[in-house]
This record gives sequence, structure tokens and C-alpha cells, in this order.
Amino acid sequence: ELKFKPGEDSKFHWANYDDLKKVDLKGETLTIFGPWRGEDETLVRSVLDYFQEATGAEVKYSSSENYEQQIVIDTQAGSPPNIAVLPQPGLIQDLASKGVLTPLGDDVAAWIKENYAAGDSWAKLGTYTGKDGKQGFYAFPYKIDVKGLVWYSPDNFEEAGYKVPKTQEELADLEKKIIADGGKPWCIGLGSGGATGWPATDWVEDIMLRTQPPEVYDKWTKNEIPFTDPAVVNALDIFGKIATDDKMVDGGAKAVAATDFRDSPKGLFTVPPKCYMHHQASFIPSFFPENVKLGQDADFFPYPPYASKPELGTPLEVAGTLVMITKDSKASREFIKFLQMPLAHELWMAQKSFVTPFKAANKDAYGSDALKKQGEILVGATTVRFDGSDLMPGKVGAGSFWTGMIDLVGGKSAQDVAADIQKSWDAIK
Amino acid sequence: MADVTLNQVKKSYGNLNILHGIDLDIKSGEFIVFVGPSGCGKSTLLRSIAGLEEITSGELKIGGELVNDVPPSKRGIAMVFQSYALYPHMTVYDNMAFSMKIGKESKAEIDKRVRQAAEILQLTKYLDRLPKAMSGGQRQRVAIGRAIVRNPKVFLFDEPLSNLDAALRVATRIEIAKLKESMPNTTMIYVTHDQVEAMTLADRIVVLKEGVVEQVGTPMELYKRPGNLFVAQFIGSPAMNILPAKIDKAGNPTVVSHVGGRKATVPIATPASANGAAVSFGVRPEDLAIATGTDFLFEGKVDYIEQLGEVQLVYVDIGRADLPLVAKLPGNVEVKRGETLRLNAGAGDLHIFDADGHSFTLHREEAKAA
Amino acid sequence: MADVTLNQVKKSYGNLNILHGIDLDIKSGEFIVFVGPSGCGKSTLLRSIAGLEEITSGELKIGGELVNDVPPSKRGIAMVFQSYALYPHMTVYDNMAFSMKIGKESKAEIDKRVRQAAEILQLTKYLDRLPKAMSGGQRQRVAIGRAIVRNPKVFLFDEPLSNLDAALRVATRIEIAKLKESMPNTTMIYVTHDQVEAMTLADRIVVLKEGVVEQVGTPMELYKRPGNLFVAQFIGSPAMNILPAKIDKAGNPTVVSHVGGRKATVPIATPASANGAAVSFGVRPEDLAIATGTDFLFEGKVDYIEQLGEVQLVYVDIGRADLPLVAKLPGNVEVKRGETLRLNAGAGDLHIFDADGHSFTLHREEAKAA
Amino acid sequence: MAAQIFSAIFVIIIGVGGCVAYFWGANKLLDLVFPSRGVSGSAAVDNLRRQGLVRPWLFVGPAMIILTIYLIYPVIETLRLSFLDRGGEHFVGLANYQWALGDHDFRNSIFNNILWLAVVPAACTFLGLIIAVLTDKIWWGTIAKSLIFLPLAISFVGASVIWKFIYEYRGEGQVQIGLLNAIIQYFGGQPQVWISLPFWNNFFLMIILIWIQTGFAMVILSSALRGIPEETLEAAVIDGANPFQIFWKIMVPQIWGTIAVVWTTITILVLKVFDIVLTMTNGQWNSQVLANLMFDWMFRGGGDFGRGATIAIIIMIAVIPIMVWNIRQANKETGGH
Amino acid sequence: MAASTGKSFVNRFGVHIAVLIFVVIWTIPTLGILVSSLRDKDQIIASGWWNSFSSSSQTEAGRLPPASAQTQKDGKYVIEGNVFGDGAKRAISAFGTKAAAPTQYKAGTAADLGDGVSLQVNGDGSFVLASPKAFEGDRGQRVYYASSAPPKFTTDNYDAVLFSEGIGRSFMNSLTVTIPSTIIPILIAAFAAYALAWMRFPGRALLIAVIIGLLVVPLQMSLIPLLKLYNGVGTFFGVPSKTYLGIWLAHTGFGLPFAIYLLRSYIAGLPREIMESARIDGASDFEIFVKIVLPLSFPVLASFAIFQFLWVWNDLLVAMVFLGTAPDQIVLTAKLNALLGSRGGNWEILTTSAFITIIVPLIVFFSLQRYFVRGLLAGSVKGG
Ligand SMILES: Nc1ncnc2c1ncn2[C@@H]1O[C@H](COP(=O)(O)OP(=O)(O)OP(=O)(O)O)[C@@H](O)[C@H]1O
Ligand SMILES: Nc1ncnc2c1ncn2[C@@H]1O[C@H](COP(=O)(O)OP(=O)(O)OP(=O)(O)O)[C@@H](O)[C@H]1O
Ligand SMILES: [Mg+2]
Ligand SMILES: [Mg+2]
Repeated sequence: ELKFKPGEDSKFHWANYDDLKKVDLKGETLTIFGPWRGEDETLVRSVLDYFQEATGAEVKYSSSENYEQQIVIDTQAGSPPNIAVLPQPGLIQDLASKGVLTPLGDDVAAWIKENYAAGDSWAKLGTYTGKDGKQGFYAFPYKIDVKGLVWYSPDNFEEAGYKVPKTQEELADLEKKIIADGGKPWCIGLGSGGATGWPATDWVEDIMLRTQPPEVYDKWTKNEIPFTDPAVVNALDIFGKIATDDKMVDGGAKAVAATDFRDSPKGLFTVPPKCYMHHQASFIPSFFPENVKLGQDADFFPYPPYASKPELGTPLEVAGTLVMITKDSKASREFIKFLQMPLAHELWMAQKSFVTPFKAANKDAYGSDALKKQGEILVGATTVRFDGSDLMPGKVGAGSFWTGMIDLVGGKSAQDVAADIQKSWDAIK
Repeated sequence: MADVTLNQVKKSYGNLNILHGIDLDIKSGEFIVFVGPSGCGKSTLLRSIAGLEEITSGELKIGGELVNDVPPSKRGIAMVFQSYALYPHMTVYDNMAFSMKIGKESKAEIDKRVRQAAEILQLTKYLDRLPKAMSGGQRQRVAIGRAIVRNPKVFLFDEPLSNLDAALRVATRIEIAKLKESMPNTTMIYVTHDQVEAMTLADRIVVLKEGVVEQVGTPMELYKRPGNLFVAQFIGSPAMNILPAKIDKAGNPTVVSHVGGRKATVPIATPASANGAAVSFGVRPEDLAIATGTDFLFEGKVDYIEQLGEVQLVYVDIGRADLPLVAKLPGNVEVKRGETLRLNAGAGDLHIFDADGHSFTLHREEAKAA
Repeated sequence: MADVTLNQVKKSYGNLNILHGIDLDIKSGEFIVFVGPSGCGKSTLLRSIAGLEEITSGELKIGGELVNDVPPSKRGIAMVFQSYALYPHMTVYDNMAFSMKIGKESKAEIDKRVRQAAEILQLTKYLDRLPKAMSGGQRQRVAIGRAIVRNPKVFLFDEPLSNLDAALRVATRIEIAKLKESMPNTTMIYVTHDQVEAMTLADRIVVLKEGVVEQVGTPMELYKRPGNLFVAQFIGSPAMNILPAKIDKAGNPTVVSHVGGRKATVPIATPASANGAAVSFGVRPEDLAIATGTDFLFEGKVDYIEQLGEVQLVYVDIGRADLPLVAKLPGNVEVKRGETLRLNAGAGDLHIFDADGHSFTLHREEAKAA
Repeated sequence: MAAQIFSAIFVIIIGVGGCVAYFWGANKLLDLVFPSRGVSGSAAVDNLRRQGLVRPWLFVGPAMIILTIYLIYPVIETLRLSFLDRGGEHFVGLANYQWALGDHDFRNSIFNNILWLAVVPAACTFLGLIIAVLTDKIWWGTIAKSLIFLPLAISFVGASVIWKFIYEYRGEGQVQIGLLNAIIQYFGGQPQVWISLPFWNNFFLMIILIWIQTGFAMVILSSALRGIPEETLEAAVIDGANPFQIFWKIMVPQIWGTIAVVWTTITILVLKVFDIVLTMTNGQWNSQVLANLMFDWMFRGGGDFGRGATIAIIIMIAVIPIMVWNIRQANKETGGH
Repeated sequence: MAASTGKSFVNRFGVHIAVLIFVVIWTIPTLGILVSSLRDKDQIIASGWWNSFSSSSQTEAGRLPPASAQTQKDGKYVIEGNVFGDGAKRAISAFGTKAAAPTQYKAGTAADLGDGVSLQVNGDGSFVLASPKAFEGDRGQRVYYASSAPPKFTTDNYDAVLFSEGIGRSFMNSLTVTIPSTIIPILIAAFAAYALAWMRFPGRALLIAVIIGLLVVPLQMSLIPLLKLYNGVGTFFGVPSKTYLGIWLAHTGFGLPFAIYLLRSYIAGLPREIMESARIDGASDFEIFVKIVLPLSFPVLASFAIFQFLWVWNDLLVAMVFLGTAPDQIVLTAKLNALLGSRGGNWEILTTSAFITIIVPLIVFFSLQRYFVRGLLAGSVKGG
């Protein structure tokens, strides 16, 4: 049953739905394989329902805890789904170079450039080198997570008289003040089972974007400048200083790597609070305690830029999922077209945990103020860059970079960590 | 000193009483054999003495000391199991040395005693073998050797020969007898249900039945003057012929008429009250001989013959097909199936038992004693 | 017809020869017993006849038909194993019915034959039991029953009684003897190393040694005229006394002087060439008696006595302590240890064997035959 | 729901029935082609012999076919891949093997694997044996056994959750939700981040596998223990051996064969198991093992089949000594038949 | 077991104590998740599970209703209500309005919040917030209070898992996968094991060697070659490549080496005379196997059945690769896995599903356990 009755709420572009109805896909099956499980799965299904209902195609969505492994197996073994949705550009590059992805075409790339915010950042993100060695547009960005957000409790800030910092310098002052008041500025948790370490990579990337021009960032993610470049080492060092300072983090430096990232934000809401700030992407409210109301009990601000580097503007790191055709069919093509409709975005925006750079999507459709604010941050950013570690090859971005972060918070010097990571990158060249 | 004294020893498993109060006085250096039908509690009694089973009540003394609560290894006993119970993973040498190694004896001492025992049992050249590479008789000797080295005060055997073949059984039996001689101060308690073993080895035999001692005595006593029907039939092979009979005239001698239809005069005193009583009349197969004169005890057709070479077992139907009379006759006597045979026995070889199975001989003796 | 003929049957495991060319002619309906020391190949021979082992060379015929390559089930045989080999998960009934069910016989026929066999073996009331709920003797009867229902032409037994206790062994032995009578046309081949079984059951005994047939004959033949030393010592219990001796005068009778220092005149013909030859002089313990006159064969000190009740075994040291002479005397003869005893035997009960162990009796017979 | 149950049962019956039908049918067919009953003697004999030639293959046939498809073919494929590059397209010779030898992670994994192999099979077997011995003596032994067996019924993912609540670390002085740290803190000690303690973290991971596999060892050893003749134990009691001596000198040697089987099985399992490492640390903090490393190279970030396959081949080679020993053992056993 | 007649306490109870220690150590982790699965989602990581049995005193935060709830009373603006709302009530001992001093005031006393504003929170949670001026804003006043909460357990987690959509179906699917995947390898392995133990044919020793060798093949590396094969076969015959038959065979293949290894060593140990006896009775190898070997091998079949059942039942990887995720094929492990959020960390779901999945294997274990008892061969051969 459709979540929002077509035609009923004017914040949706229902005209799209009528267009969609003209597409006849009866008897076709569209298999979609994506990373969304649990609550997210319910959400994505609620969107897919419209496609199914309107076109008559049978949509089969599935996911798995080991989806990265699964998609490799499935494509390699020649039984891919029609549509694959993946959050890792590195992995997508890999699939593209093995020739298992179908190019979406230049017109779609052009469409993205035109309709998504932040210039050609998104179109670039969807462009990969194919098996033939040629660049092509393979992946359609859909559902974005805004990274580089700092979460806090407005009550606690208010009570202690803290102000939301607008610059890194203010942030540094705030940290000092909190410490002086006997509190801990940060809750940091890097634990994530097999993926332990990744939250720190985000933080380092945030620092990179705020200390270096985007071109350096791009070079870094392509290893055109090495990890041991002073720019990178500096970023590692800044993060390292925070994470290894017992005064800065709840539980002390030792707890950083051991605490699960899903558990660490809970420190914001204990009485008395264990910490005052938490750096994490837009999805994190799912892991707040149940009675915490977003906007009332919890709020966020963007990880601020340096006042000393105004030329860098307000950079933003994002992550998100990209939609690819792994098995071409009429339905696959139609599905990509569906994603180009504002409705496909609005339906999810109106619910939870979905922001989009699609300018034509109705901002009023956002289900909550927090989402809307994130959407505004996304559209308003001057520079948008995708999660760097996801751009790197899997062995680095989902391997040695993570491990390196663990070493870093374990007390290893930034220089050594950088050298190690660089070595592993060299090993796979 | 190693006399073993049992005083009202009882043993039960839960509600099941196995031993019903055993009284026994075994003197130091004696060779005692427990016999009895399967399941009568022989092993249980032996195991209780060894300390492998806790006794339920009563007193058990070894060398005068109460050992009810003393663990097996401290009782000064050694035991040879029916199934050898060799340690399959150890060589013969190690099997024998095990208890001394456990006891932390010196290497030299161990070696000395093991070799000594091996010498006695002619095992010296097998010392390096594993049990599985030995024949049954050799294994049994190892089991005995293992017990010898412990230099026990009391030596317990649980049917040590029952797994051996006939020839080995004879040989090993003789070895045990010799062993006993070489250890005159060691008390030996031996369980078997083989009569030949019991008869040849025992100083005294204890006949058990359902957890009760039926009779204790020297082999000859039991053979010649069985106290009751059970012992009479249990001791001797083939078993004593037992025939229903009636006392025609009580007194001394007693005249009985048995189911075969003939009368016999038995030089055993019976009380007058026994006149006309139903009794059991017994005669051992080996006491029967072909009657030469007109005086005979039994007459009947030969039903079946088992020729054993030197002797033959002749089954004679004396009127009751279900109760064939067995006679052990010399192998060279020509007997044919179907032939009618007359058999006789010496008057002194006849036995009578009252309705409860008690021997009248015993009656008389009891009367004397009283 | 079910005669079994073996013609130069050989069996080897790899390089190891177990049977060295066995020739045997077993007539239909005969009861043949294989005896021999452990490991001599009795079981192997029996299993070869059964078809459980493939023979390496030679011919094996059953009922005149060459069966070298015929699988066991088609040879018309049934076998009772030393270890029963019952199917533990089947009731007695099913154990017995198994082969007929496999053969797809009708239900009624199966039931009839199983009940018939059960009747013979007195197993009727145990038909619903599982093997584990039966005593050893009963189990052995089930194993026999299982063979009976197959109505075999040849019945094979591999030491069927060796796991039973003495009493059961006697009882079951008699049952087997009766069984044979009730199946007169069935050939029976029986392996044992118990002599009593061999003597009582066999029509003919085959004595095996290390895969070679030593002698074949009726029990009495083997007992009275053993063909060689091995058979002489193997048959009879206790074994025949064998003493080193020298032929003083060959001819008929022969005069020998044995290690005990005495001379004996033996009514056996020896060739002149044997004059002065070293021979073995044999006499069975049961043929010895206390010499009454001055004429005696042996003189020595009584070393040891085993009193068995009716008889006693007396070990006499006639000069060679390692070779005690055993005499089986009546139990009532008073003999004391240490006493000097003179023993004699009938001249017809004496045996002499040449240096190779062959009996001179046989020499004579061979000479006659030639 | 009823329809689902029905269809499930139907599918199950088809599957199992098909398998039964094969064996029954093939045998029936054999009997039809070479009849042995109801034909004349010599023909029956010939047919029986022919049956004897064919039947073993009917019996092992399905196993051989399935093993070939599901294991042998993949092994060959893996061997081939190990000489190819990451995409599995170009021949690279021994480059992958060379890489492995020089790789830090690989060497670390080898070292850790040796640790695992030294500790886990031994610990599981030893504990399983002790528990089997002890539980045999008491009336509530079955219950105890079931509880020890329980972890075996839990999936690896479940197990890692369970152990999270044992090893979880919270900063000093805070409420600990990991049992181990709670205990340590209760006694005034300093809480530790167990899974990142260098070197020792290996052992904390091993404990999980030991916790799971001891039940396996226990079940198998316990049935072997029951086969020990009781008299040998009683003989040892009389010989004066104490319970420990009886255990070590009498019981253990007698079930050595079974111990070897259990040991081998767990050794092989240790070489293959990666779930625990994957979910607890993913090989970080120097806790990498070969199986997880292989998984990593196979599937992470698009996968490098060449290197993944190389590690798989190395794992298999590592087990060759154990295999050889076992095959010898097996041949010894069958020698008698 | 050897009787020891020692009487000391250690001898008497030593074994019981030792076993108890093992059992406790082995059970504690599992007990931990059982307790956790019955706890509130947020509580699971807020305090150790062992604390959940005692009533805890905890400091919590609540928010009073916003300005819109105010009424005017005695010239004052008043907001009244209960901090617990409609939820379960607890006893409050102290309260405060600052996170830094959450228990500044005793319950039942009035706190002066400045500007004439006063707040009184009573022990039962009822409160009165009074101010001379009207309240503003739609974020209500924050209060902190210390309350003692009795031990609280909930079956919500089980509700969430057990009644989630499609779970019954996936339970069925799991059984559909598991039962044949357990029985088929047993059948195939038992036949093969019998042949390898008791039948004579060329290449037998080699075959045994190969099978033992295959024990070590890591499962993960066979996935891709196999799936390729499946797809090839599927395309060739025009059938779907992800079928139950496919996964049965896959599990069979992966389980076979161990099955044959285990069964063969057991079957080879059966008494030879029984087989020979049956052969003389005219039974063919097939009949010997079916009527003699199979019934006698029950203990080892049961052992293997348990291990294989556990492995298949708990498997996720093979199921995800060889079976689809549509409702008619998704297995329980996969279904439960899908209940976890995209980023994992739902401990309450994990703990609960760990417990739910354990139940079926345990039933299997207990029902097969009695076959482990010895004595199946009793009475068959001497000494038995
Ligand atoms: N642990 C036990 N629990 C219950 N009953 C037992 C136990 N052990 C033995 N019994 C019973 O005690 C009785 C005596 O057994 P025991 O072994 O002493 O007999 P036995 O005379 O040695 O017989 P056999 O000659 O067959 O060895 C038997 O009826 C037996 O069933
Ligand atoms: N499979 C085999 N491989 C090699 N040698 C064997 C095999 N089976 C038996 N033997 C050997 O063959 C010889 C004869 O064995 P067999 O079982 O026939 O002896 P037996 O006369 O029956 O002895 P027993 O009276 O002890 O049963 C023995 O030495 C034995 O070790
Ligand atoms: Mg006994
Ligand atoms: Mg034999």
C-alpha cells in the first residue's frame, strides 16, 4: 500500500506519478540490490512501491550484511541484479573496470550536472573508468548523507552557556572552556566490528577539506600526492591531537578505538553529560536513545571552517549511495529515469534520513526540520566532496586507512601512520 | 599378618541386596576359593574386599585392622581381573612397573622386582611387548605378574582363567598353584565357577548362592559330604544325580526307595520322624559302576553316550525321561545305545537330603555336636 | 549331496602362507572337527570353505561342484561364529528370520521354520528379546538357530562354545550333538581347541598345525594311535608324557631305555636300522598305574599332587626335574608328596616316535600298505 | 501459513526422497540387470560377481560426483587463479606468491595462525576431555554437557555479540558493560581494551572459538571414554594411582585415536574459521589470520582473486602434514579388512 | 568409573564443584545475551546486564510540557503534570534543573529557579512549575531527577523479532533448506563410508586420501566458481540458478568430507563377523548397508546430523549466495540480519535473534542426544 496517496499532498510532484504510469513494464522484473536494511529497507521499499504500482514491473529488493562481498560474487559469477546500489565509489570503480556496469549515458551525466547542486561535483562522482579504459558515467547519486556534522545537546549548551562555534578557532576556545569547566568536549567511538576505524577517516577528511583546497583533496584521494605529504600528515596530526588527549575525549584515549561508534553519541544525553559534542554524519540520530527528540533534545552544526582560511569557503563532505545498472533492461533504464523525477526524492525526503542535492525536489517535502537544515547545508555548500576513504581503493580506503586510524589513536605518530598507509597503497599499484 | 575377617558384611545397590551378611574367617596364607553360580555375588564380595565397592554394613578386617574406609591401594591387596585389565598402551614391563612407579620406588628396585616376577612367570622375553601382541595365556600371566610385584598381603583373583582355552587353563592353573607355594604367607582369594580349579587350588572352598554362604570347607569335605542339595549338585562334574525318593525305614542304616523303582540301604542315620518322608536321593556319576551281580541300584535303557576317550558318560533312562541318570564309566567298557544297563554304587557313596535340601549326614553331625 | 572336497587348498595373505595345500575329503553327513593350536589356520580354513576368504590356489568343491568363485550365500552353507555375530538391533525372531527375509520367502514359511528351530533350541519364549537381554548360552543358541533355519547342506562352527562357562559349555555341547542327529544329511565342520568337544562330537578329527594337516581320523584312532608326537601331545588331557629314549633292540617287540633309566618292551615293530636310534617314548598319564609287583616302568619322587576328587594328578620326578612324569591315579589312592612311587603301564599303551616325531606304529602300517 | 508448511514439506520430501530413490533405484536396477535370485546357479554366481564390481561405484558415485563439483573443481580453479592477476585475466606467474611472502599482513597472519593452531585445538581437546571425564561421573552430567554444548548451537555472529558483552571496554571509572572489565574494576583494577591489547588480543579471540568448540570435542570424546574398559581403571586404583594419574596415564593413552580425530578436525576448523576475527577485530591490532586475510583479498573493495586464491592455496598447503598423518592412520585402520 | 572410597570433602564434591565451575563459565556469556535480550534497548548498553536484576537508582532527564500547556492560577502561570507522563511511575528522591547538578533538590521541595519561578517535583513524579510571568517558547523546561527503578524486563525485543513480517515464512524456508541439507549428506556419506570401509574396489585408498584432503578446502573460495557453474547450468536449461536443490547440493558438498571422515572411521569399527554373517545369510551389500550398518551407526549419524544441522541452520553466507532473498527463499538468518539497521548495532535484535535461532538446534540436539548412549552393539559379539 502506498505511503502517501497519489494526488493528495501538494508538496509532492504528483505529475511525475502520472508520467510514470504511462510506462508499461508489466511482466518485467526489476531486481535491486542495495545496502539498506532494517528501517532503511522499509523506507526504500516505500519508494519502490510507487515504481511498481505505476509501471506494473515487479520490483524485488534485497540486501545483505555482506553486501560488498555479495555484489562481487554475484557480478563475478554472472548473476547480477538489474540495479545495484552501493555507497563506495572505490568498489564501483572496481566493478566498472571489470566491465560489469552498464554506462548510463552522457545525457544522464549532463542531467546531473544541471539539476544537482554544487556544480559538476556529482557528475564527477558518477564517472568512472570502464573496462575499455574510457571514462563513462556509470553511477547515479541518490540519497546523500551529509558528513562533517557536530551533534550536541542544546540544553547542555544553554545550561553551561556555550555558543555554537562558527569557526575552528571558536571551536578550539569552546573545547578549552569545556575542559576548564570539568567536562569533556568530545565523545569519539571508532569501533565498528570489521570496519573499526572508519569514523576517524571522516574526521581527517573534514580537516583536509578545511585546511587544503579541494584540488589537493582530489589528488590525495587519487594518491597523486602521497599520504606522507605534509598536508595529509598535518590533518592526521590535528585529529590525532584531539583523539589521544585524555582531557578531550570521554573515557580517555584508550576508549576511542574500543567504543562502538553506535554507542558513543549516547554520552551526549546522559545525566550529567559525559561529553558535549559528537562528530558524525547525518545518519547518527538513529543511534540516539529512544526518547531523544531531534531538534529539541539534540541538534547539530557543521564542522566549522577555519577563519584563517576564508578562501576555502564552506566545504562539505558527503557520502551517499550510487545507483548502477548491473544488468541492462528496459526496467533498469526506466528506473534510472524514475530517479530523475523529483517525486522519487520527495517520497523519501518526506520520511526520514534522506537528503538530496536535487534542486528541483521540493524542500518543503522534508519530513523534519533537521532534515531540511541538512538539505540546506548540502545545497548551500560551496565545495562538495565525497567521502575520501570511499574514493580510495578498497584495500586502502576500507583497509589500511582504517587500520592506520586505529594506530594513530593508539599513539603512533602521524608521520609513521601515513607512511604505513602509503606503503599499502604502493603494494596494490 | 594377613588374615581377612568378614563380619556380617552386607552390600546392596539401592534397594537390591546382593550380599546378605557374610561371615568369613580367612587365615593368613590360606588359599580360599569362592564358587557359586553366575550372579551369586562372588565378584561383588571380592571387589568389596579389594575396596572397589563400598560395603553397606558390617566389618571387614585385613590383618586385624578395620579397612572399611581404607582405599584399595592401602589395603595391601593385589587383584587379577577376569578380563586381565592390562593397560593396553604400556609394555609388559610398564604394566608390571606401574604401581611401583606410582609409588615412587627407585628405578633399581622397580627393575629388580619386575624382572624377578617376570622370571617366575617366564615372561622375561616378552617384557618389551605390548599386550595386544601376546596370547591370552601370556596376558593372564602379565596380569598376575602385575599383582606379584606389589608384594601384596592378600592376593585376589576374579576368574582369572575363564578367558583361556582349555590347554592354557590347565597350564596356568598349575602356575597359580606353584605361585601359592612360593608365597606361603600370602592369603589368596580366588573366584571361579570352574570346579576343577576350585578343587585343585583351594585350601577351603566357599560356596555362595544368592549372596549367602552355603557351605565352607576343604574340597574333599564338600565333595564327600555336601551339606545340602545345592552344594551336592554344584560340586562335581557331571553333577550328582539327584532322584526323588521316599524313606521306607528311618534309622541307621536308612532304607529309601527312589523314583527308579529300586530300594537302597544307606548307612546314614535318620530320625524316626523321617519315616515315609519325601527326600532326595543322590549318587555321583563317577560312583556308579556296572552291576556285576544281581544286586543293583538302577536299571534302565542307555539313552545316549558321550565317549571322552578314557571315560564315557552314559545317560540312562531309568523311567523318568526328564531325569536321565548319568554314569561315568571307564572308556573301554563296551556300552551300546538302547542296551539295558544295571548300575550299582558303594553304600558309602550314597547321599540323602531332606525336603529342604539339607543333607542327613549333616543332621547327624549336628546332632553329635549338640 | 553335501560332501566337501578340498584339493591342495592354499591360502596366503600377501607373502604370508597360512594354509600350505590342504587335502581333505569330507563325506556328506559327516561331523568333522578341526583342532590345532591357536593360530594354526583353523579359522582360516573354515572361512575359506564358507567363502569369506578367497583361496589362493587349489580346488574347493561342495556337493561335487567347484565353488572357488561362488559367493558365500550360494554355497549352501551356514556358519556359527565364535563371537555369535548376532544382529544386535534385531529380536531373536528377526535374527533367525533375516536370511529368509532376504531370500524373499513367504511370511508363513519364515514363521514356520523359525518356530521350528526355536522349538529345537528351546528359544520359543525368547523370540521377542534383543540379544543384549540374553545370557551367553542363549545367544549362542540363537546363533545356531540362525544357521538352522537356512537349512544348509554344510554347517560350519567356529569355536561356538569358547565364550561359554563350563556348565553351559557341557549343556550346549550335548545340544549340538543332538542337533547333528536330527540333521543326519547335513555335513558339519566344527573348529575348536577344546579336546573334550572334539572327542565327543567328531566323527573324524582333523589335526592342524601351522597350516598343514597332521592327522585325520576318528577320535579313538587319534587317541590310541597318534601318528606323530604333535598329535600325541595334542590329543588327551593332561598331555601324553614324552620322554627321550633310545632303542636298545629294534624288531618286534622293541626294547627301549628311557631317560628315567628303565627299560621297556614295546610290542611295536621297528626296522633293524633303528637300532640304537634316539627316539621319544610316550605314555599317557591315565594309562599309568601304581606298580604292584617288581615289574615297573618308572620310579621317582612325588613332586606335586593335584587332587581333583575322583582322580588325582600326580607329578613324579623320575630324574629329570624339567620333565616331570604325570600320572592320573584314582582319587582314593593315598599318595603323599615326597614319597617314592613306582608306576607301570600296559605294554599296549606305550608309544614310540622316531627322531622326526613320526610314530613307529604308523611306520608299520605304512609298510603294510606298501 | 498452512500452504507454506505444505509446500515446505513437499519440497523436503522431494529432496530427500530423490536421494533415497537414487540409491534404492540404482540398486534395484543392478539387481534387474544382473539377477542373482531365481536364476540358475552358475548364472547367479556370475551375476553376483558383476554386481560386486559395479556396486561400490553406485555407493561412492554420488559422493564422488558431488565432491568433484563442489570441492575439487573449485580447488583447481583456485589454483589457476593464484597464478593470475587481480581480475583473473592475465597470467602473472608466481608473483602472487612472492607478494605473499613479502607482505607484512601475511607474515603477521602466519604468526597468528601458528598461535591459533598451537592453542585452540589443544585447549578445546583438553577442556573437552576434562569435561567429558568429569561429567561422566555425576548424575547431572547430561545437563552439564548440554550446557557446555550450547555455544555450538549459536551462530558466529551471535557468538560475537555475546562476547561483546564480555570484552566491552568503557573508560575508567565509568559503568562497565563488559563483564570482564566490570570484574576488574570491581576489584580495583584498571579496565583494559581486551581486543586491542597487542599480542594478547589473539588469545581473547581464541577464547571465543574455544568456548564454542569445546562442546564438539566433549561430545566425541565422551563417547570414546565410555569405550575404555572399566577394569583398567579399577586396576589402576588398586595400583595406587590417584585420579590425575589415572586420567593421564590410563585414560588418555587409551583414547589417543579419538583425541587425534578431534584435534585434527578442530585444527582444520581453525585454519578455515574467520568469522570471529572478522566480526571482532577484522584483523586489526595485529590479530589478522590467514582465513580472514583471504576473505579480505577475495571480496573487499572489489576483490583481488589472484591474491585471495594464493592465500587459500597456502592454507591448504599448511594442512598437508596433518592430512598425510591422517591418511596414514586411515590406511592402517582399513588394513585389517 | 573407578570407585574411590576416600571420604574427604574434596573427594566427595570435588567433581561436582569442578563441573559446576565449567558450566558456570560456559553459561555466563549465553546468560548474558539472554538477559540482554529481555532488556530495554537503551539499557543494554547503559549498564551491565548483571545489574539488571537489582533495582537501580538512576538519574534521568525529562522535559516539562511547553508553554502551550500553561494555565493561570492564583495570578501565576502554572504548568502541572507528571514527569513520567502516562508511562510507568517510579519513586523520585531528588531533582534538579541543571545537568551539572541533577539532584540539587529533594523531592517534594520547591526549587527556586530565579525570577520568581519555582518548581516542585514530588516523589510520585507530579510537578508544579509556577511563574509570575507567562512561559514562552515551545521547548519545555528540562528537569533532572534521580529515581529508583525496579528491575525491568521486557519482551518487546521478542515481539519485534518474532512478529516482524515474513519471519514465519523464513523459518519455513530455513527448515526447507536445513532438513534436506542434513539428511542428503548423511545418506550419501553413509553409503560412501560403507563402501570405503567394507567393500573392495580399485582406488579405494586413493579415494580416502582425497576425501581427507578435501576437509581443508576453505568454503569461501569455492563460492564464485560454483555460482558460475550454477548460472551456466541455469541458463543452459532455462531454469533459475538459485533453487533449493542448488543449496542442498552445495551444503551437501561442503559437509561431505567431514561426514565421510567421521562415518567411515565409525563404520570401519563395526564387528566384521556381523557383516560376514549377513553375507552368508545372502544379503547383498545394499541390504547389509540398509538393514545392518545403518541401524548400528545411529550414534554417529546422530552426531553428524547435529553438527551439520547446526552449521546449515546458522549459515548465512552460503544461503545468501545460492538462494535468493525473495520471501519464498529468504532464510531465517538472512531475515534476522535484515532486521538490523544498515549500520548494524541493534544489540537488542542481535541478542534476541541469537536466542531465537538457538532454539531449533537445541531441540534437535536434545532429541538426538539419547542415541549417543553406548550399548547399541551390546549382545552382538562376545563380551558385548
Ligand atoms: N552396579 C550394580 N548395580 C546393581 N546390581 C548389580 C551391580 N553390580 C552387580 N549387580 C548385581 O549383583 C549380583 C551379583 O553380581 P556379581 O558380579 O557379584 O556376580 P558373580 O557371582 O560374580 O557372577 P559371575 O560369575 O557371572 O561373574 C548380580 O545379580 C548383578 O546383577
Ligand atoms: N588378514 C590377515 N592377514 C595376515 N595374517 C592373518 C590374517 N588373518 C589371519 N592371519 C594369520 O593367519 C594365521 C591363522 O589364523 P587363524 O585365525 O586361522 O588361526 P586359528 O587356528 O583360527 O587360531 P585360533 O584358535 O586362535 O582362532 C594366524 O597366524 C594369523 O595371524
Ligand atoms: Mg563375577
Ligand atoms: Mg580361530
